[in-house]
Amino acid sequence: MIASYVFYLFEAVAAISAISLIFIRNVFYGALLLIICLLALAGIFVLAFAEFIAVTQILVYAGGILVVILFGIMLTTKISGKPLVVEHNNKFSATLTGVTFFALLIYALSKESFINTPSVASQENFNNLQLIGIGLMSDFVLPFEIAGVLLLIALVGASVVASSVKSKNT
Amino acid sequence: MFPTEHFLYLGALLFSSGLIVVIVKKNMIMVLLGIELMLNASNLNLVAFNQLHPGSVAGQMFALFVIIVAVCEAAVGLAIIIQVYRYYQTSVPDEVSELNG
Amino acid sequence: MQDIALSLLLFTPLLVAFVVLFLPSTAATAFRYLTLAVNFLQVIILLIILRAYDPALALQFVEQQPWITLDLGSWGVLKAEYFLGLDGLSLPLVILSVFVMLIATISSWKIAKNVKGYFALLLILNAAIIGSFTALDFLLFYLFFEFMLLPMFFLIALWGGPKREYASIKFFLYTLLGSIFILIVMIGLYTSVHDPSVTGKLVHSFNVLHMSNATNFISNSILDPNNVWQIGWYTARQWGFLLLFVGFAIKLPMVPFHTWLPDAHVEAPTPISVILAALLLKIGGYGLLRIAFPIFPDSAVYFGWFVGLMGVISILYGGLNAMASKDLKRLIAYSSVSHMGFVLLGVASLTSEGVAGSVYQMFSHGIISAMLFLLAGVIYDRTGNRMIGNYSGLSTKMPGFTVFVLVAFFASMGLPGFSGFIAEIMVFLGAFKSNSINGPLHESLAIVATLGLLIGATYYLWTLQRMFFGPYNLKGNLSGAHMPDVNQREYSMLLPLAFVALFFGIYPQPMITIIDPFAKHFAEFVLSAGKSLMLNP
Amino acid sequence: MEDIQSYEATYFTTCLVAAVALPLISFFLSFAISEKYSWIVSFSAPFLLLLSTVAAGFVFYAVWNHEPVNIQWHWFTCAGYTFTAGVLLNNIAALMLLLVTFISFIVHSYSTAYMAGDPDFRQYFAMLGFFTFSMLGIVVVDNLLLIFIFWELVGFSSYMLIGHWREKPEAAEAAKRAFLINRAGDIGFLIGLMILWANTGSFNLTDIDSLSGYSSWMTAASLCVFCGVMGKSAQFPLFSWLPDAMEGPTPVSALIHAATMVAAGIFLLARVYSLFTPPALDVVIIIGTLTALAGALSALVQFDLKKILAYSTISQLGLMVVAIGAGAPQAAMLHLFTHAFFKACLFLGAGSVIHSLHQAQHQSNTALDVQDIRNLGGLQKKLPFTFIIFLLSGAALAGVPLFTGFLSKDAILNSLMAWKGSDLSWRWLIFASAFLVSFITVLYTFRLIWSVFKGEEKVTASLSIEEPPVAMRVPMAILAATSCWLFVSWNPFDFSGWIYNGLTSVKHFHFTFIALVSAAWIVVALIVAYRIRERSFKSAVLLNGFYLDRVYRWLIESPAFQLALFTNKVDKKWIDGVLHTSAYLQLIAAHVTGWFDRVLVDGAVDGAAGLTKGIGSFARSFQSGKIQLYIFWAVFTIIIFIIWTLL
Amino acid sequence: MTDLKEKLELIGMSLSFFIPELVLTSGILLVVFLGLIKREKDSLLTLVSILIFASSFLSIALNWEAYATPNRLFGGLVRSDDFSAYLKLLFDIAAILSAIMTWRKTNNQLHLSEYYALMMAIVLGAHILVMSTNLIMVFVSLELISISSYMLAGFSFSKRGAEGSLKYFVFGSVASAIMLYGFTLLYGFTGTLDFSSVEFVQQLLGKNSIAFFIAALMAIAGFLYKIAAAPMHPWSPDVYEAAPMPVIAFLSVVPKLAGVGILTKFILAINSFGQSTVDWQFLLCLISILSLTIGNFAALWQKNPKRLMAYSSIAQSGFLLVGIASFQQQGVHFMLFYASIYLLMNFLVFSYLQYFESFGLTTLASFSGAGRKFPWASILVLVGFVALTGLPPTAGFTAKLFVFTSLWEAYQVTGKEILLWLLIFGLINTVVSLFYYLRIPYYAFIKSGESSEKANNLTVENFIGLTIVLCLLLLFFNPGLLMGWINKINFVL
Repeated sequence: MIASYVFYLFEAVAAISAISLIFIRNVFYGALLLIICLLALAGIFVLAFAEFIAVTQILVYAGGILVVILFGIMLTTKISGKPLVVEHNNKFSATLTGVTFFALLIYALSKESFINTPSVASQENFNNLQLIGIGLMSDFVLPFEIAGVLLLIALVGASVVASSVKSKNT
Repeated sequence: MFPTEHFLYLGALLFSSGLIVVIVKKNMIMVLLGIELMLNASNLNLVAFNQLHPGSVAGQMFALFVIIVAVCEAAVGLAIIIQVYRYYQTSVPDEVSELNG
Repeated sequence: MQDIALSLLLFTPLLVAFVVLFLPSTAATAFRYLTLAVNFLQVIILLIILRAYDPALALQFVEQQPWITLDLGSWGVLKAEYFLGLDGLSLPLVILSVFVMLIATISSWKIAKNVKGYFALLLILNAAIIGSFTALDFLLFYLFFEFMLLPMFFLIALWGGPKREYASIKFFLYTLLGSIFILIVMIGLYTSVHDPSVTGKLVHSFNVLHMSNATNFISNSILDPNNVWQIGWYTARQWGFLLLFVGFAIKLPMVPFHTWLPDAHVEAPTPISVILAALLLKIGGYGLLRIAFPIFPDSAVYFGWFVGLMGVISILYGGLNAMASKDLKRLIAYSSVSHMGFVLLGVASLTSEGVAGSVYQMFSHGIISAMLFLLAGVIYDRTGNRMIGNYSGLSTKMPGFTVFVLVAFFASMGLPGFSGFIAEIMVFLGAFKSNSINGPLHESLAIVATLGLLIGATYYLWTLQRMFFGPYNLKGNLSGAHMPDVNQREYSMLLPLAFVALFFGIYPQPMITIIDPFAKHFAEFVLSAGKSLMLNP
Repeated sequence: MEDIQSYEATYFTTCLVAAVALPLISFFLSFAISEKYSWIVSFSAPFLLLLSTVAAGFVFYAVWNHEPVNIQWHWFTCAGYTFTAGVLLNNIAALMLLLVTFISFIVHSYSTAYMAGDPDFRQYFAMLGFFTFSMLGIVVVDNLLLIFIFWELVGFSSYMLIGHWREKPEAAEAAKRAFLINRAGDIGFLIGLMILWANTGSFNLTDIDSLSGYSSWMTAASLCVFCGVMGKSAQFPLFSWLPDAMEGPTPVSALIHAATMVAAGIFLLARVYSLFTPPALDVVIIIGTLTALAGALSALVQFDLKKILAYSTISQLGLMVVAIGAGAPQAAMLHLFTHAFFKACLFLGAGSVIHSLHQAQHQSNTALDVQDIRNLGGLQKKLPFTFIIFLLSGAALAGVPLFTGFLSKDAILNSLMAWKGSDLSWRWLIFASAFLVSFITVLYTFRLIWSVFKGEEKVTASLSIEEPPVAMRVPMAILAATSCWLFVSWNPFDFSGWIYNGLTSVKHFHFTFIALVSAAWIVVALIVAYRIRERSFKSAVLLNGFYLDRVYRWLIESPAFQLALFTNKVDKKWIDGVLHTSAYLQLIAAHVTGWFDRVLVDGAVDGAAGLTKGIGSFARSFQSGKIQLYIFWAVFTIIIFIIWTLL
Repeated sequence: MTDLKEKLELIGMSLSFFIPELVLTSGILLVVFLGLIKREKDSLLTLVSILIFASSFLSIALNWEAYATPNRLFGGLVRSDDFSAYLKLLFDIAAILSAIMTWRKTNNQLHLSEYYALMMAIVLGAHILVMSTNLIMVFVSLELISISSYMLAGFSFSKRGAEGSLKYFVFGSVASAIMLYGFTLLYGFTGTLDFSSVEFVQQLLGKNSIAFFIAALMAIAGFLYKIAAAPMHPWSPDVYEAAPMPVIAFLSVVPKLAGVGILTKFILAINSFGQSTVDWQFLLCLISILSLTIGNFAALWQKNPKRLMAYSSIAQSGFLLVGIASFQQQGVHFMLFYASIYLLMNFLVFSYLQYFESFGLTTLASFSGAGRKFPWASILVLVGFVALTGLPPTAGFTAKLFVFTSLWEAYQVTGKEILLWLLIFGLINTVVSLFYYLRIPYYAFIKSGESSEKANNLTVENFIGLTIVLCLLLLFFNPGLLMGWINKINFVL
């Protein structure tokens, strides 16, 4: 019972933060809103028996990406006391697409019915963590390796791109 | 457990708002945030659907890889943004439009 | 010799073209003489062919080698052949091509700019033209058909007049559009036609002869005569015919697809307009006779009246336009439109007179229009101006030239004694007779078409009156231009043409013996097959 | 026996070929001979024509009143039908053959003097030879297709000869008009051929003769052929070219536009007479009558010496056509025969007048229009010989008894008499008008001769004029001699002489009183003519030949030309316009997408390209370079896809 | 835990089919390492990477049979079959050619080692993408391609280069996010990530739900972005204009063909053997008509050869899709043929564009009179453009003939009007494309520029160009050489 309150609370938080991200005009606040949203999602993950994902979410996103993003903000904005304000453009087209798309998705999904057979109990006696661990090493080793390559390439490339000297511009 | 639809609706919301953010914001960092939002919508779906298949972790696994990829994207994206900023002295996407026609 | 004659005819120019490409571009005269040599060689080969040619037989000098054989798995086998042959339709046109190409080379003698490229292109064009007149495999024909475009494009665009770029692009656009229509039908045809000679497996053949035989169509394929595949207003076969018709009519050219012709002619250098008028236009007529009509006889009978009507319209419309045009070359170009209208009329009549007439018309128009353009070129060489209004009384200064002009003009307006007359009279007879043998045309078409003769006479005589009679003077900025009479080189081009036009006007038998069997067979086949197929569904 | 026959055959053939081919040879010769030896032509051409005349004489002797000769050579085979080139010589053809060669010879020899010193001397004779050749072709050949061919060829040579003096713009104009009007007629002829081909599948005259029964297509065909005749022998309403054709040299007028070519129509009618059905014949006779009257009336008011003769020719041709329509081709042929001689003679006479006056002018360089009879008069003293010539041939033209003209006209009147039937009908009108025509004929002939030779001299008084050289006088004399009645038949009041009987097999009807009446009629006419000799009739309508030229210009030429201009506009504006409309679309698209200047700068190679570029600019207008808009468009399209599928 | 052992053994066994990929992976490391130790030896790096690509090529080509037989590897995440093997060969050839182009670049490529590393990563991603049968694999390998391409696009290290890669990045990430969302939904509906598996298809059989359509469409959108087909095309012109010439040549072939390959597999899966209630054929026809139109018509205006080629490549993807749209085995074969020819034509043109660029011919107008100055180059590039237009006697014509034949056959089978329209439309587009394809030759031959001295004809470009041209001609006169091989490929889902 409590769980459901918590679940819907998380949902509400995520939804609100996501929507307010649209209207927020300050990059810092935007980043913070995203963090809130992600944390709420992590909570939802936990409630959906995906603890590992939840943890990764918190660690990688909140800890990783957001820090990087904040660095990005620092680097791409002149730090001068006043908060840097973000203008909006293409408001009409954005709302048009976004709202229509949302409506379509809701309409379509509402027509779907997903059998919710498995009971809480059946979920309990699985150890997701173990399954994931084995999976990464057996079934999903290939994507795992590719992901490794991907990370390597991203690292190498990003370093080159970011460090490319400005004198070379034409 | 909670009805899958409720996960999905939230996912749809996140996705759409992410899309709006991408289109609307006049700051590339914000655009990046929007993209992250969209990716997370997918994650939510994956996790939600994975509930329906106890014993298989395919969905969660997928979510895991999504997160990894998201990290790479964010890193590369920021690198590119910074590079652009070096040349253009701006982080407003519209002002970066020398290439057109 | 028998079995490689056509290949020789076809590949000699190609080979020499490559030789020319690899020679240093300083050897200008060498190119000229090489090309001339090729032409003479072709003449010799042609003479040998003519000695061996037997009008009684249908198809001769056949060369049939497998070219592309491709297994398409579930769709059977795609089979295209290197398939050449001569019959009563192609031989006259081949003769024409060889002859006119020789003339064109002579008249290109004075080309000074980038001689190497010019003659290389000329040789390639030569090969392509011969090829498209002899190919009996649709893919091969299409290859040559397309292969003419680029050389022509560059010949006009590089050695042409002031507006050459516009003209060349227009030419290219139109012709490519036409060839696209043809391509669509070609795809449809080869997918729905199988090669009867191969049993057991399904072989899609490009062979035009197979396509012309209704029994070779795979049953229930889109273009199968026994299968009504309705698309919009017409059946697929009728659409196919229409597409082919338009594709070739653009080349012919038929009103309203003709506007590329005047521009191309006006801008092209003299030898190129000669080739354009004498040979390229004929490929349109050739395509109709070789491909469109035999393959879709039912649609041909169904749309025959329409084809005839368009022919008549072209005759009158072209004539009227010629009457109104102030530029000599433009006038001649429009007269070509008018004359090619006769070809349409004759073909549509589906009588052996009419068909023979239209083939004969193609030949004679080839000769006469070549002559006309050469004459226009003579003037252009002298003054660099083609405006009729700027000249008068030339006959006093250039009597020899005037004689040729008289010959050419009267030949072109169908004066008896010149080949044009024989052609036109036969077309008229056929067109008028068509209805009585329940062919597609109504008598009135033939009667209306006769007005074309009057119009033709009008604009030619008027031009004579304006340019050649009356007191001599040159208006505009040309006053005081030096106007010498025709020189040796020009004589050497004009005399043979005049002679040929005269000879085949007085004694058509040699040509007719070649054409007649084809015409007879064609008319009977298309009419009967068409009627029977139309009854089927 | 056979060998004799075969010998005769070959002999005959050679004569025939010689007769026809020699003029052609003269044509080639005159071309081949170089400028500075042109004097040779003045001997070679008449000599060759003489030979051909002699050969024609032999042929005539062999054919006249014998079985018709029909020799055929294979020409070409097409569509299973063998087109033969053959000759069909019966009496008509033989007579015509002789006539043409003879008069052509006369004119040749006359021209040697008349055209002396002309820069295009050789070409003149060449074309004269060519004309003779093609005329002979018409005469001898045995099928309509070949007739049509030579028919066109005489048209061509007449074009060349009318336009002989190229520097004269009027000459060029007249030549063009003559050819075009003839062509118009010939198109009718051509259609006739088509009808014939579609129905009988043959052009042979013999096949046509064997036709029986009156079917509608025969009427159509015969009327179409008659169109050709109307063009060639200047019938109403296509006669306006003949007076203009007088721009040509006078001998040419004598040969082509009086004696032979214009008569070819009559000959053709006689040749294919059996094709004509009664309704067709009625049309023919009406046209003929109109022509005869119109020609006669116009001749009455002309001032130009040659034009008078031209119009008189028209009216005489009209009479012949009337005879054909009345079912008496033989009468028509008879008149053709006689008319050929005296009209040629008249022309040559006129030529000699003009020639001598020109000579005189050249000595004392005064400029006057020597053809205008208002300037002439009283030349009898200075040109007595010419006067005699005029008198004789004029009498023949007027149909004075004891002259050939009287007899041939009498034959026509007789045929009309028989044709009109006993009870009153419109046919009586035709009959009467024939008399009227012969009356007017007298008037204008008298007026012509009187105003040229009688009265007192006007402007010419000062000039010293002498007769033309012998080379011109002898031919005139010969022709004048032939206007004596004996030439036609021994009895001056019975036309059924050797020719007439040779031309018809039917027992000839002859009303003697017609001869007497017409004789009296002529006398009356002469008296009247004398009384009104000083009066000159004025009528603009008649003077300009009923303004037919203008009618053509209004009804045909200018509309045709407007049409031509219109089509030209269509070509430029619309058909290319279909391509170029796109140019506008392109502009619009350019405005819409704000790429105006680039469109113009870039300069569409073509309208179609322009259109494509119009679309292109539209497509590219999404390529604004703003990445967020890219995304918007992409997603938006996807949404459209989805909604499309939803609906 | 026994099954785990089996799994590991299976994985070990699968590695034997992974030699090319392993080669590439190790190649990446090697190149990066080389880059670390010595910076100057550019030619050495080029040589090494060419060798790596070549060895990957050879390892497939030499034991073709092994790769040709279908084989589910790594527990069914990927399947190596001849379809994918053939495409892999194309990727490697393209990589080799672009490496040569890079070597021919006059102004030296900066950061060469990373450059080649990225290139290899893309090839690796492409290899795996065309093999993969699992949505995870698709996503990951696609991202590998994308992310590497973002960076590679910016490797001109110029202002515009940065902009190009930014646009590429933003558009690409959004596109892949959309695709990913679609994947997740598909996963939800079918309960499996293996889209080639039976249950996947079974779940979709006769599934008439809009959600499914949306999901599939979103997934396809991601592939379309890789193919640069409408409506996911707008990034390509800007990116192409900014990127260095070899990179364009590379990007216009490898990711495109990879995308086409995976799209073929995917669409046939969701079409579930025609049982699907959605008319995917119609959709494909629509997309390809759109791409043809946008590509061809927009190209007409371009003044910059690179942009022109970008639009042309959009149109070309339209033609590639035509082959798929027929939904027939043979159609796929023809698509492969077209892809091979496209590779040749594209590299012919691009290598010459780079060659001309090195002489400062960067706008169409600047090509005036090039025909006099570089006669050979101009003639050869003319052939390339003629081939792209699809005129005989070049294999470009044969390829078009083939794809349209498949279209006709499809029309004959299904009788869908849209196919006929696509046929007519595509062919008419050929005429339109003529306008811009012939523009460079038009300037080169017809416009007369300042007549300068003839350039040297004996260049590597001319050699390669001549070879490619000969191939194009040869394949026109005897397409059996290639088609015979392709026809052996039996495409199974």
